[in-house]
Parts: sequence; structure tokens; C-alpha cells
Amino acid sequence: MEPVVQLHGAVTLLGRFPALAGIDLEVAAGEIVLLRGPNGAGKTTLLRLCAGLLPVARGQAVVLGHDLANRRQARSLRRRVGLLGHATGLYDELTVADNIHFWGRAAGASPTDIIAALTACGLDGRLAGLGVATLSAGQRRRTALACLLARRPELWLLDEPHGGLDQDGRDLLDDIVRQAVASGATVMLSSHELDRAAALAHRVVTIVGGTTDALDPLPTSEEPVLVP
Amino acid sequence: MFRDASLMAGKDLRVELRSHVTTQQVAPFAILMLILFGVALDPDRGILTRASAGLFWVSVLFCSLLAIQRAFTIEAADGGRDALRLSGLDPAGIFLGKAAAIFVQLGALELVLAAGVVVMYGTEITGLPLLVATCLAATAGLAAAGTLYGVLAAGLRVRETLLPILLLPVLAPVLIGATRAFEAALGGAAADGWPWCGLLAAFALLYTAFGTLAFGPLLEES
Amino acid sequence: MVAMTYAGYVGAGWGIALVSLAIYALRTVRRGRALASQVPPEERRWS
Amino acid sequence: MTAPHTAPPGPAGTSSRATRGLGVLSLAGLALLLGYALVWSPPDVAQKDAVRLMYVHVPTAILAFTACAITTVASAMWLRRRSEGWWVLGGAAAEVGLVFTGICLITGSIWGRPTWGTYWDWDPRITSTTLLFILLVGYLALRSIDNEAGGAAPRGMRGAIVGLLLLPNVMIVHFSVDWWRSLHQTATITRLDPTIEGTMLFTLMLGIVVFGLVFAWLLIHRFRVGWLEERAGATGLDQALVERRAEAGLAAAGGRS
Repeated sequence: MEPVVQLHGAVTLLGRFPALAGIDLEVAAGEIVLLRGPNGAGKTTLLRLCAGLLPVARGQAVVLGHDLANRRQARSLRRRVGLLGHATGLYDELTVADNIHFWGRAAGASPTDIIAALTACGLDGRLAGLGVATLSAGQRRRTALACLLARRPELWLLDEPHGGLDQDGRDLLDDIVRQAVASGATVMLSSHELDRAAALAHRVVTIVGGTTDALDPLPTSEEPVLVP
Repeated sequence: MFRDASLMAGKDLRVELRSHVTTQQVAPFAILMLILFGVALDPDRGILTRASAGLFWVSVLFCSLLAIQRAFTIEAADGGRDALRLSGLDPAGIFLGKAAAIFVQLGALELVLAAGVVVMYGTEITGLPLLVATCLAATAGLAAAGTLYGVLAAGLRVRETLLPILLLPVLAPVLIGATRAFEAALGGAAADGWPWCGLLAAFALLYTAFGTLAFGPLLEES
Repeated sequence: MVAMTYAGYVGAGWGIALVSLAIYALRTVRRGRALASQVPPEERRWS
Repeated sequence: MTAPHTAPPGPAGTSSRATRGLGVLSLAGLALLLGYALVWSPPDVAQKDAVRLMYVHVPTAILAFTACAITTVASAMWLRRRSEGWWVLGGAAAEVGLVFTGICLITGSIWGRPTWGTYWDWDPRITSTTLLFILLVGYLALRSIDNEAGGAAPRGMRGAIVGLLLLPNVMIVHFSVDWWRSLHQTATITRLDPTIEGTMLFTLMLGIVVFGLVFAWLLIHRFRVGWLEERAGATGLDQALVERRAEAGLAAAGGRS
């Protein structure tokens, strides 16, 4: 079966700055891949590239069969992926339920999927009627996660998903990710919670200086070790 | 496209219903402007009544700036641009939806302003069909051009100051056309006003068509 | 030269026009000189 | 590739043999034009010598609108081809156009004083030229912000859309103002005699040609300045990639110590 993500020497520019300076990465269907590396290494850019939000300047990038060099294909890819970024894209003025309904319906999710996502993230009941502006950071993350879940993405791109979540929230996130993978989805995540993320991931890829090949990819390890 | 537009418009109007920015801030501002015009131009000499068409539309123009800024402040918050690009919504639908929401809000504001002009400036309403048609055409033009220039300025640090200088010269024809049409209607010479109404409709159509096409690239590449 | 009517207006108009063009031209050339040193000559296709 | 490049012969700048020639021609033309405009052409019957302002006002007006058209065309071409040159041309034409629009407004205003008795009249041309001036200022402001925003967003699209709309907007504005003023015509003051001929016509034509040369000279130089701005400080992609990838080595060294 063809890999879900195929990157070969992928270069992505932010303005003139090559945030990604040659990424070689293949992710098979059903895999959970952890990206790690120092701040500014290019993890966020890599996830945004895989979401079809950024063009490739050089090299090859094919995600879910969409060639990212082609604008049109990159755009149609976006419906099939879910990106949980630093920013959540939620509307402060609306309630939790409103937000999930809006983003869910925008992606063409059915009402039952939307309700299911709400319940799965523990947002049914009182929380659903609260305005997003009144939520804590962790509750916002949960709401964003529910928006993602309602879309039923085939490729999950999670940028620091554990940040801001409490213990229950992290357990919930891990459960949701495992369930998604069990039902056929593929996951790429970046995290500084290396212990937790490494336990979740099948494989760890190290990114430094916008490249994957500068340091050898490590096998899953409990301790973060940097090997030149 | 139209499904996405109605979803977007519904969301924007729901945000307005929850936040009351138009009703509690923009509408009072509109009335305040009418009062300030009244204070600045001597109310006893009939200037206000004669100039009511122009003053009405200048007020609408400034209110539309606020409404457009507001429409894109909502989206700018918390990474909205990426979220919109990933949402699966058709950019043309987003444009039409946002323009429709602005259209509805401006329409409501115009009703408030019209009431204010009648009460405070003693303007007598005549030629109602032309007035209504002018309002519809002019507001559609304001909403379409405003949404296009709004997304242009959105996301820039200086958007509050940049938007007026980009948008107001573009809207000058709307001000001219709508004011002339209103003067014709209020002056009992409705026949003179209909060509202006046609000009406004053409402006609205042009900007709606262009905005529908240009919104996608703008959302993608800015 | 024959005495000109409105000489002040004519002089002012032409004066402002030519002086502002000259200032703008000078500024543009200066900007070009300052920038040219930062760019390798093969990028300056015209020289 | 050529880090320590030798200084090119002659002053390094935006001039080339062609522009030097064009510059000399423009200066000679200006001298000739001044002669015709101020001395050899006869004063107008009605306007007397004030008509001599026409030879600067009308050509700058024509070139202001030409510049506007160039910006629109360049924006359209950038949208099609995405090449840097069209992007630079759009900005260059708008900036030179702004200068000509400013001169056109000032000379028009000065000309209006003796002929109409006022510096300003709600004439369709004045009104729409003033709005053109503001449209150009807005476009240039947007471009400069777009430049500094740089960063994550690939820039250019905002400027291209506003540039593309420049000429249509000017036309809509002009049309609506024209229609507005013609509906209730107040005082009919025609600026030009219905027939201008002979030396006056020749001087006007000469003015258009000479200011056209000046415009071309300025546009070429401004274009080259824009081109240099794009290039200055830009290292090639290969160089940038090497630098970016070198961060990995630094990080590894830092991790070991």
C-alpha cells in the first residue's frame, strides 16, 4: 500500500527563509509518527506543509495521493486532513457547540458525527453551552479537538497537542488518537512531552535545521538522546 | 457555494447576535454622527433637510467601515485564516456569506439612520420605491467592495488605518450615486434617480463578481 | 522678452513641476547607487 | 558565487547607455519645450499667458493616467506569470504616476486661479484626479506593508488585486463624477479654446512627447531601483539551504556539551 505521506528532499520557504531545507519522510497508513526537535526546527512548518497549506519550493511532496506541487491538488487535500495547531481557529463569541457545529458542517460532517465528537471529548452537557471566551486553555484545546474529530480526517496533524491539557485531557487525547488509528487514520504529531508522546507513537523522527537527514532518525526511545 | 455562503452568513450573524457589536456600538455611533452633523451645521437654516441625503450616506459609509473591520476581526482572532483554508468551505462561498452578513447589518443600520433623519432633520419621505431600491443596490455594493478590501487589509498590523484609505476612494461612486438618487426621490423627481440606481446596481454586480473570483487567491496567498 | 501676463502663476507652475521632477529623479538615482553596491553585477542586467 | 566581485566600470547605479541617451534627449527636449511654451508660442486670446501652464498640465495628466494603466496591466501580468519583473513594474509605475499626478494637480490648481478665479473647482477631472492620487497613495502604502510583512505569507497577492482594480476604479470614479457634474451644470467654463492650432498645438504635442521621455526615463530608473531592492540582501536558495541545514550541526554540538 502506498505511504500516506511521501516527502523527498522537500523544501518549503517562509518568505525567503527555508524553514524546511530538505525533508525525507515516509509515513505508512495507520502509523503514529512523533516529530521532535528543538524550537524553530521546522516541525510546525512540516505539519502545515502536510496539511496542504504551504507550497513545496523544491523536491517532492505527496500526501494522501495529492501532489502538493499542484495548487489544486493541495487544496483538495485539505478536506481530508485535520490540523490541530497552536491557534485553535475558534470563535470566541460563539458557544462550544456552535463552534463544533460550524466547523463540522463546513467540512461536511453529518449531525450525528458532530454530536458524537462533542460527547467523545467530554463537551456535552453544561460545557457545550458556554461561550468559548470563558473557557480555560485546556477546554479550548478540547473544543478544537472535537472540531477535528467531527471532520473524521484521514491524516491527523497534531502540533503540540498535549500542551495546555490536564492529565484527563491528555489521556483523552491519547485515547482519541488510538481510536482514530484503529479506524484507519494516520497520525503525525509534534510534542515536547516526549515520554507521553513516545509511548503513543510507533516511530520518532528528529528534525533539526529543517532537515531529517542531518541526524539519523532514532528508534522509539524513552530518553531523549541526541546523537550526532 | 451557496450552502457554504449561508453557513458563513449564519455564523457571522450569530456572532453578532451574541456580541451585539452592531446594535450596541455601531448603531449608536450612526445616531451620534447625525447629532454631530446637526450641531456642526446650523439646524435652523434648513441645511440639514436639504443635505439629509448626503449626510445619511456619509454616515452609512463610515458605519460600513466599522462593520467591515468587525467582520474580519472575528476571523483574525486565533488563527482564523488557516482554519478557514482548512475548513473545506468554498472561498467564493465565504466571500458571499460574509458580504451577505454585512449587507444585513448595514440594512438594519440604514433603517435606524432613516428613522433618525426623519425625526431629527425633518426630512419627508417621498418616492419610497426608489429609496428602497437605492438602499438595496448601494448596500450590496458597499458590502461586496467592503468584503473584498476587508480581507485585503485583514491580517496586516495597520489594517485599521489602511482600510479607509484603500476603500473610501473606491466607494466614492456609491456615495455619489446613492446621494443623487435619494435627492431625486426626496425632491419628487424620481425619474432622475433611477439611472443612478442602475449605476449602483452595476457597481454591486461588478464587485460581487470580482470578489467571488479574487477571494480564493487572496485567502490563499496573503 | 515681451512682458508676460500672469507671469507669477506661469513661473510657479513650471517651477514646481520641474523642481519636483528633478528632486524625484535625483532621489531615484541616489537610491539606485546605494543599492547597487549590495547586488552583484550579474544581477544588474542593464550595465 | 562571486563573493568579492570587482567594481564594474563607471558609476554603479541604475543607469545604462540607453538611459543616458534617453536622459540627454529628455533634457534637450525640456529646453526646447521651455522655449516654445514660455516664449515662442503666442498667448491665448481669452486666457492670455496663463495658457502656458497647459503645456505642463495636460501632458502630466495624460502620463498620470498612463502610469495607472501600466500598473493595472503589470498586476494582471503578475497574476498570470508570477514573475518578479511585473511585480516591480507595478510599483515603479505607481510611484512615478504619483509624482505626475501630484504635479498635474498642483499645476491645474495654479492654472485655475487666473482662468477660473479659484484654485479649486468641482470639475470632474479635478475630482477624479484627486481620487486617483489617493488611490495611488493607498496602493503604494499597501505594497510597502506587504513588503515588510514578508515572513510567512507569500506576498504580492494583495498588491496585485489592488493594482488590478486601480484602472477600473479610476474609470468608475471618473464616470460617476462626470455624470454627477454634468447633470446640473452650473457655470460652463471651458478650459481650452474650441480650436487650438498652429504653434500652440505643436507646443502641446511637443510637451506630451517630452514629458513622455522624462516619464520613461524615470520609470526605467525606478524599475531598476525596485529590481535592486528585490535582490539586495537576498542570498540564493542554495546558500540559504546550506545555512539552514548547518543549524543541525550546531544543535548537535550544543546537545553534546
